[in-house]
Amino acid sequence: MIDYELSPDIAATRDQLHMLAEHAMRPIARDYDEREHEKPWDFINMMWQLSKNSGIGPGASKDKKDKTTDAERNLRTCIAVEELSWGDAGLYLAMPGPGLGGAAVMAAGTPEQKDRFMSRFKGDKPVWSAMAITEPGCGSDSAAIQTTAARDGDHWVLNGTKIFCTSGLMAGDPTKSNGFIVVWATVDRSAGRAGIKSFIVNAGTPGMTVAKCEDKLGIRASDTATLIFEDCRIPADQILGSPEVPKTSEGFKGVMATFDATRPIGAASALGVGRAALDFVRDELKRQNIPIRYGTATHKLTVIERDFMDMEASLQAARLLTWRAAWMMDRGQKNNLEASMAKAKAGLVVTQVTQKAVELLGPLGYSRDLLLEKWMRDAKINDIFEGTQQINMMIIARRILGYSSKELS
Amino acid sequence: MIDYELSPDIAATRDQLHMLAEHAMRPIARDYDEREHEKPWDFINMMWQLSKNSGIGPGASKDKKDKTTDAERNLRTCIAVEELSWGDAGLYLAMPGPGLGGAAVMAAGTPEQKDRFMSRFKGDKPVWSAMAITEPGCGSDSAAIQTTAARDGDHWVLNGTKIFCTSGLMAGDPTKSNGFIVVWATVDRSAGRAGIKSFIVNAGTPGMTVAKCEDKLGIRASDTATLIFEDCRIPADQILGSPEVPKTSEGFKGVMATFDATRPIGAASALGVGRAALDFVRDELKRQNIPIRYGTATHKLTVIERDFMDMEASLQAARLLTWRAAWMMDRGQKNNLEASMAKAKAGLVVTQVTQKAVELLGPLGYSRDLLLEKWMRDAKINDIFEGTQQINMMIIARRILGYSSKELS
Amino acid sequence: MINFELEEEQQLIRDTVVSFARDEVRPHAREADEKGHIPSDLVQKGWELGLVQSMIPEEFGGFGNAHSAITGAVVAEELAYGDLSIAMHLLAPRLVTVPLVAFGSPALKKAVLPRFSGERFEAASAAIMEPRMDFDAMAPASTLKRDGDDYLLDGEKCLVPLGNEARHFLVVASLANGTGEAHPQALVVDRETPGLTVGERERNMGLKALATTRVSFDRCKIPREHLLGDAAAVTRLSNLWRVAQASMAVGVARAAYDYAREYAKERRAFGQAIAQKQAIAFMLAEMAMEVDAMRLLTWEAAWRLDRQEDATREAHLAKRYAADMALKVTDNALQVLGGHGYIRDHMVELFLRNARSFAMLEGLAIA
Amino acid sequence: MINFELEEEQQLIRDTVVSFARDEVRPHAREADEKGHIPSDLVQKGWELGLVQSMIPEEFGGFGNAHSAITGAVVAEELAYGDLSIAMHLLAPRLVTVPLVAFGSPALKKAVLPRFSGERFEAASAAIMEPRMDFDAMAPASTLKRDGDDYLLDGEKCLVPLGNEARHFLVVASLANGTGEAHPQALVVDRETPGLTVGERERNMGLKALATTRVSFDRCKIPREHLLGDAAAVTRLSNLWRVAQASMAVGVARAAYDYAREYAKERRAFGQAIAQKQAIAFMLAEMAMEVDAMRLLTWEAAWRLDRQEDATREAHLAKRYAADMALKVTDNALQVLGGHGYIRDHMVELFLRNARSFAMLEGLAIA
Repeated sequence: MIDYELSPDIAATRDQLHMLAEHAMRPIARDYDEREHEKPWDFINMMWQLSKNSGIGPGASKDKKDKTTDAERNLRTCIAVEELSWGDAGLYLAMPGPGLGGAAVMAAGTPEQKDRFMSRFKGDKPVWSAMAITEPGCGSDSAAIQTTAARDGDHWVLNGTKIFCTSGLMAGDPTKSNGFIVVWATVDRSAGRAGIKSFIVNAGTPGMTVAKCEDKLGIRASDTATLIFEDCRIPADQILGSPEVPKTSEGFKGVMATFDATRPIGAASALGVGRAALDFVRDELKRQNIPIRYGTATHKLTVIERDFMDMEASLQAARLLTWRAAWMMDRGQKNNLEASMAKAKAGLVVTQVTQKAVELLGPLGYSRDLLLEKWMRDAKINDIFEGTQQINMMIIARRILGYSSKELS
Repeated sequence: MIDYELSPDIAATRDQLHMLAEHAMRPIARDYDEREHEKPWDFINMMWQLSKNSGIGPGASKDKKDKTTDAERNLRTCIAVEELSWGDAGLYLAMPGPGLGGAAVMAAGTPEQKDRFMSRFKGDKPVWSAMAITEPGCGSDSAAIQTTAARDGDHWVLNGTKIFCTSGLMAGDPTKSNGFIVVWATVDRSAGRAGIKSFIVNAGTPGMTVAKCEDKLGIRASDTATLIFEDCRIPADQILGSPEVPKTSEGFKGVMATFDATRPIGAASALGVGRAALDFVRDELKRQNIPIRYGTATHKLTVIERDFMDMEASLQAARLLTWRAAWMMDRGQKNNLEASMAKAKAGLVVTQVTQKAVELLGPLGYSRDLLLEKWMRDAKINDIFEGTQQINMMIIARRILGYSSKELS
Repeated sequence: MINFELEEEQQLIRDTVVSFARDEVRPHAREADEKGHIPSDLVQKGWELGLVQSMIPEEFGGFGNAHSAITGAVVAEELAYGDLSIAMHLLAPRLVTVPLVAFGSPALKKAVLPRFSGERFEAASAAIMEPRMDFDAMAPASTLKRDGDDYLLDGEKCLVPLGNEARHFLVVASLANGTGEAHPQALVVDRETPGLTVGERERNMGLKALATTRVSFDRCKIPREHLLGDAAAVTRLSNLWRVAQASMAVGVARAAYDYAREYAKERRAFGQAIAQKQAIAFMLAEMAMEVDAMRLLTWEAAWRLDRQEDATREAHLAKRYAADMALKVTDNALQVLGGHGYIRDHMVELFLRNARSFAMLEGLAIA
Repeated sequence: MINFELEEEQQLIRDTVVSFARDEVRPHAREADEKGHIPSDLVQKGWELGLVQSMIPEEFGGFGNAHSAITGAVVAEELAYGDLSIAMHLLAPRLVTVPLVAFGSPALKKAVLPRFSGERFEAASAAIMEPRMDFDAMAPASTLKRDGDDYLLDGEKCLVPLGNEARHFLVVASLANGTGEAHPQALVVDRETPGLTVGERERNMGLKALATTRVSFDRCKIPREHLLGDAAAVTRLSNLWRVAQASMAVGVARAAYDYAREYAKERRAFGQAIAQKQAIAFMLAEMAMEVDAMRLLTWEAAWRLDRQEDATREAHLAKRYAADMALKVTDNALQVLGGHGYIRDHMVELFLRNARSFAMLEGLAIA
């Protein structure tokens, strides 16, 4: 039966996290935007304690065993992530926890691997994990990965360079955390996609170095690292899934399936940033007694009213696409199409909504005295990372047309 | 020196044609939209006389020898076509004259051919010519043309089917006029583009039949014909350009070059329709004392004001791109890039402007009691014919990137 | 708890309407548009789906099902997927029955509702729109004035569906209260009312198969029991219109998207299906995405209405969004077909003409 | 007679500015943005181009060239192509000199203009914008009141370029006339005027290299000869701003387009240059088309101004169009670069931040 109301349990999580976002994130958001590359350790440690004790936070829900929660785990995560990103997207991304790396382990790891690598997220000190896919020579084209993994006795030997690795510093530098990086590498370049496997590399593994953290337009509280692998040796059992190279690229599809779970989360993060801007504009209009007259004929509206309504409607459209994708995942349905729709729409909408919000506020919107301009900078990443706008449209197109990546590229 | 003012000579033509458009075209525009497939003979005959006597009309300027006029022939044609299309795009397209077929002869014909085929446009009875390119199996992909031209002694023998031939009925049916059709056909299918030649087929040539006239969304006063060629024999000297099949597809490029001259004209026709809608909305707003406050801060504008300003600005942008493309042609500069920009922008803009105009007028805009809804239907063809939006973007992209049709398709 | 799945009964209704739209409605769509006429046997078949009778109380001969805006949205989308004009024709009776069941006086219900419980299609209509650029459904130029125990109705309406057949019209007019302020008031008007004149059949760009007329009211005497609730009733009714029209926008957009997608997979150019070109493929992807987005927004408004909550914001935003996107999607669909899209041999130009109506429509269907 | 070609002298000026923008400005753009500082020797080099001195009458030590909005538009576009902040810094003196030459009293010209005819860069500024959401340059909240033979200026301004260096400010305030109505009045204010306070350096999303401040006026006594013409003067000045800012929008958009195009030809994915993908290629095609469209609209307004005609409509539309398109083009350029576009190693994120300013800017440059 159609129902647009969040379950009380999720609504409670949302409200808790909203408090947290408002009181623990907003006050330091500007600081860690200006002081790029500095880490908000107090916030990090607080979040770590919180998620361990109260089960708050996106990482937490995964561990909770409580049935009712698990039945809506993905949706719950989306709601949580929207709130945290409403607080600050950069700080949200900087939060410790399994993140994309953990997601990959959960999706493709053996029970033993899950146990071995996920357990550290229950420790006392904050831990990060990250996923390293992009390379200087390959952006959206994951199949072109150059990083190699060669079998040598009981080890895999990794060589190559990874860039744009979110939280790569925190997950890969042992002085930061006892984390790990899930690295995509090819065991057989001639096999193309089929040859691509993912490997778990622990922080501090000799041969892996964090070479650089990027200076970015936004989400500056979160590090975006370059990782270099030089004869980096890891135990043979740190490959995710089978080492066999299948004839088809099914294996690769498996790896890609991770994104069906993470794209709605990425979309939810985008929504948080967009809603932050929308809420700000709404409050400002209220302060100036400028009404938004819903139900009034369009030709009677002011430019501000229509812009606001358009922002509101498109943001809600993106939110509902996101909730649907998460809801399907929770029901165990394939959501590859819907997840890409959510990500594509949310990325585009929040880019437009935040850009428009800055315009509506005029000089105030453009000033770094307010957070609006920051949200515009933070928002744009959602059009790009975890699958660009174009990549998501490509996935949607392939699915609705029933085309392979050969038939439509 | 930068100058945005039309020369007095062209301005005079524009004003004459505006009178004509307002008093001879507007009154019958609705009629020939409703009575699809009927021909406005009175209008046609009047236009024919006019263009012969006073040199008014797009066909006319081509014949005028007066230097000052010739120096701006393409621009003058664009201005003329915008006014006539402001009157009615369907009636404009239905006007007798050289049209696309004549343009091809002028562009690629020998002096003898020009003399032989263009002279008939100086006669007493209205004459049409048309260009037949599209086939059931090929739309934008001209290189895939299936219609064949086989040499047989002193003749070419044409076989194939052409569709979407504008004025194909008037130019191809001898009971309508002593016209001709310029037919694209391949003399060597294996040669691809290089094998494509254009041939002049006189109205009534045995083996050519006008099989059908399409029922369309708009521009209904103009016929869009299907032509069938069955062993249609034409004299060997009715090929345009050389019969040789070059190694490269230079020859084809030559044929395509015709469009550098015709695309700005197509764009100008689009502008006329868009301006008709814009003028109508402007007058209606004036009638209701709704001001358009230029120079006022955006946030103080009403939705109607901003919509109107956006329509006005984008239409003018398209007009200036069109004028520039024509102006370059008049100066003998290559304008392949600029002509495609003009056509792409104008086609898109007038589609949007007319659709928005219908919305702004509400129930009145949607009613067939007014012409707005017709202009919206007429406008859409400009996104499609003589190179769709996509084809023009493709041409622009190839030119700015320096790509061949192989490198970017 | 979030759930985007229709309940079983709603799915059954949808399945019925889906096949009716596919097998009966769509095959007639083109001819109905060209001729400006919908075959009466098709209308009768539609009637027999029970979409009108279902939520008329049993005491008045109906099935007595509870009214559901979501169910109404589903039905509206699927019928409009078949054809917008035919959908509006078939659902026109609801323009009177739904408001009556919700806000009608016992006497009026008793007098009117039984007419809609019969075997044969019974036309009804709504006279909401007005022939003016500055029309605002919530502040109509038509007026209702107190006249003793009765009221006097004056004004001119347009885009009145089935104006020639309908016995009863739902009307919204501005009712001046004591203080000189006016609020929109809904009422039911009998066509026999002296002063009511039904005009000529209208001619519009789209909705050509739907027989709409102008209707003018000249000092029409309206008994007080013909009034439906107060201003709040109009608010709820207008939100029900918006939901129905937004749903129809989804249906038309989806029809265009499906048509363009199948065409693009068949049609070949440059040695491959045109759908294999990014420019086309991404257009189709956007259409698919927006069709889903439109529906999700619309159902949210419907869901609120079914909870008897105020849904003005949601319904307004959903209707605006759906109207804009329906235009964009149908226009892009035509673009995908290129020259063939401009020809009336294909359906997309019809979808575009119909889609252009949504931005201005008020009260031509009710969920 | 229609002509889109610059005259020879304008081409020469453009060529000079083009190479200066390429060789001197662009290489400093990133560092200037990061440090929020423009090297003074670069400013001095820019000064030596004579862009300010050129149209100062010879009697005041200038070259005495006639003012041309088209030439101003060309210069503004090309400098902004190099970098927007640096362009605004170099052209800031014109904010006072151009209005002064056009509308200044002889005394004021004599007192002020010679300062701008020297060897060294002389800063000047305009205090037009106000720190409010509902700012309207034509109806500023700042007020000018008659006070005996003088006037009193009150108000707060923001985004005042070179506020800390400038000796003179062009200001627009609302002047109340007898009838209680107000019209915008332009005036020149000396920084030494009692009551004038220059605030802190501002911090904005873009324009980071441009040193802007707030400036507040508290009962500043303004001699009558410091007023520049009447309301018509403000209209012409505002149209000159719009042309300059529209031209700068063209410059920034073109910079982003060129950057993205070259990147897309280099960058390979899926076995070919990403520019060979329709999705990217068509984005670039649209950028190229819009850059030309923006410029053509802007030059039309400039051409009208050079004919001393009212160009309010053309300048307003050109500025709006250019501002919208500059945002779209720079945003798409970033999209073409994908992740690399989000990194400050590349220029496009800077172009985007700067482009976002155009929609709200008034009076930060003058053609």
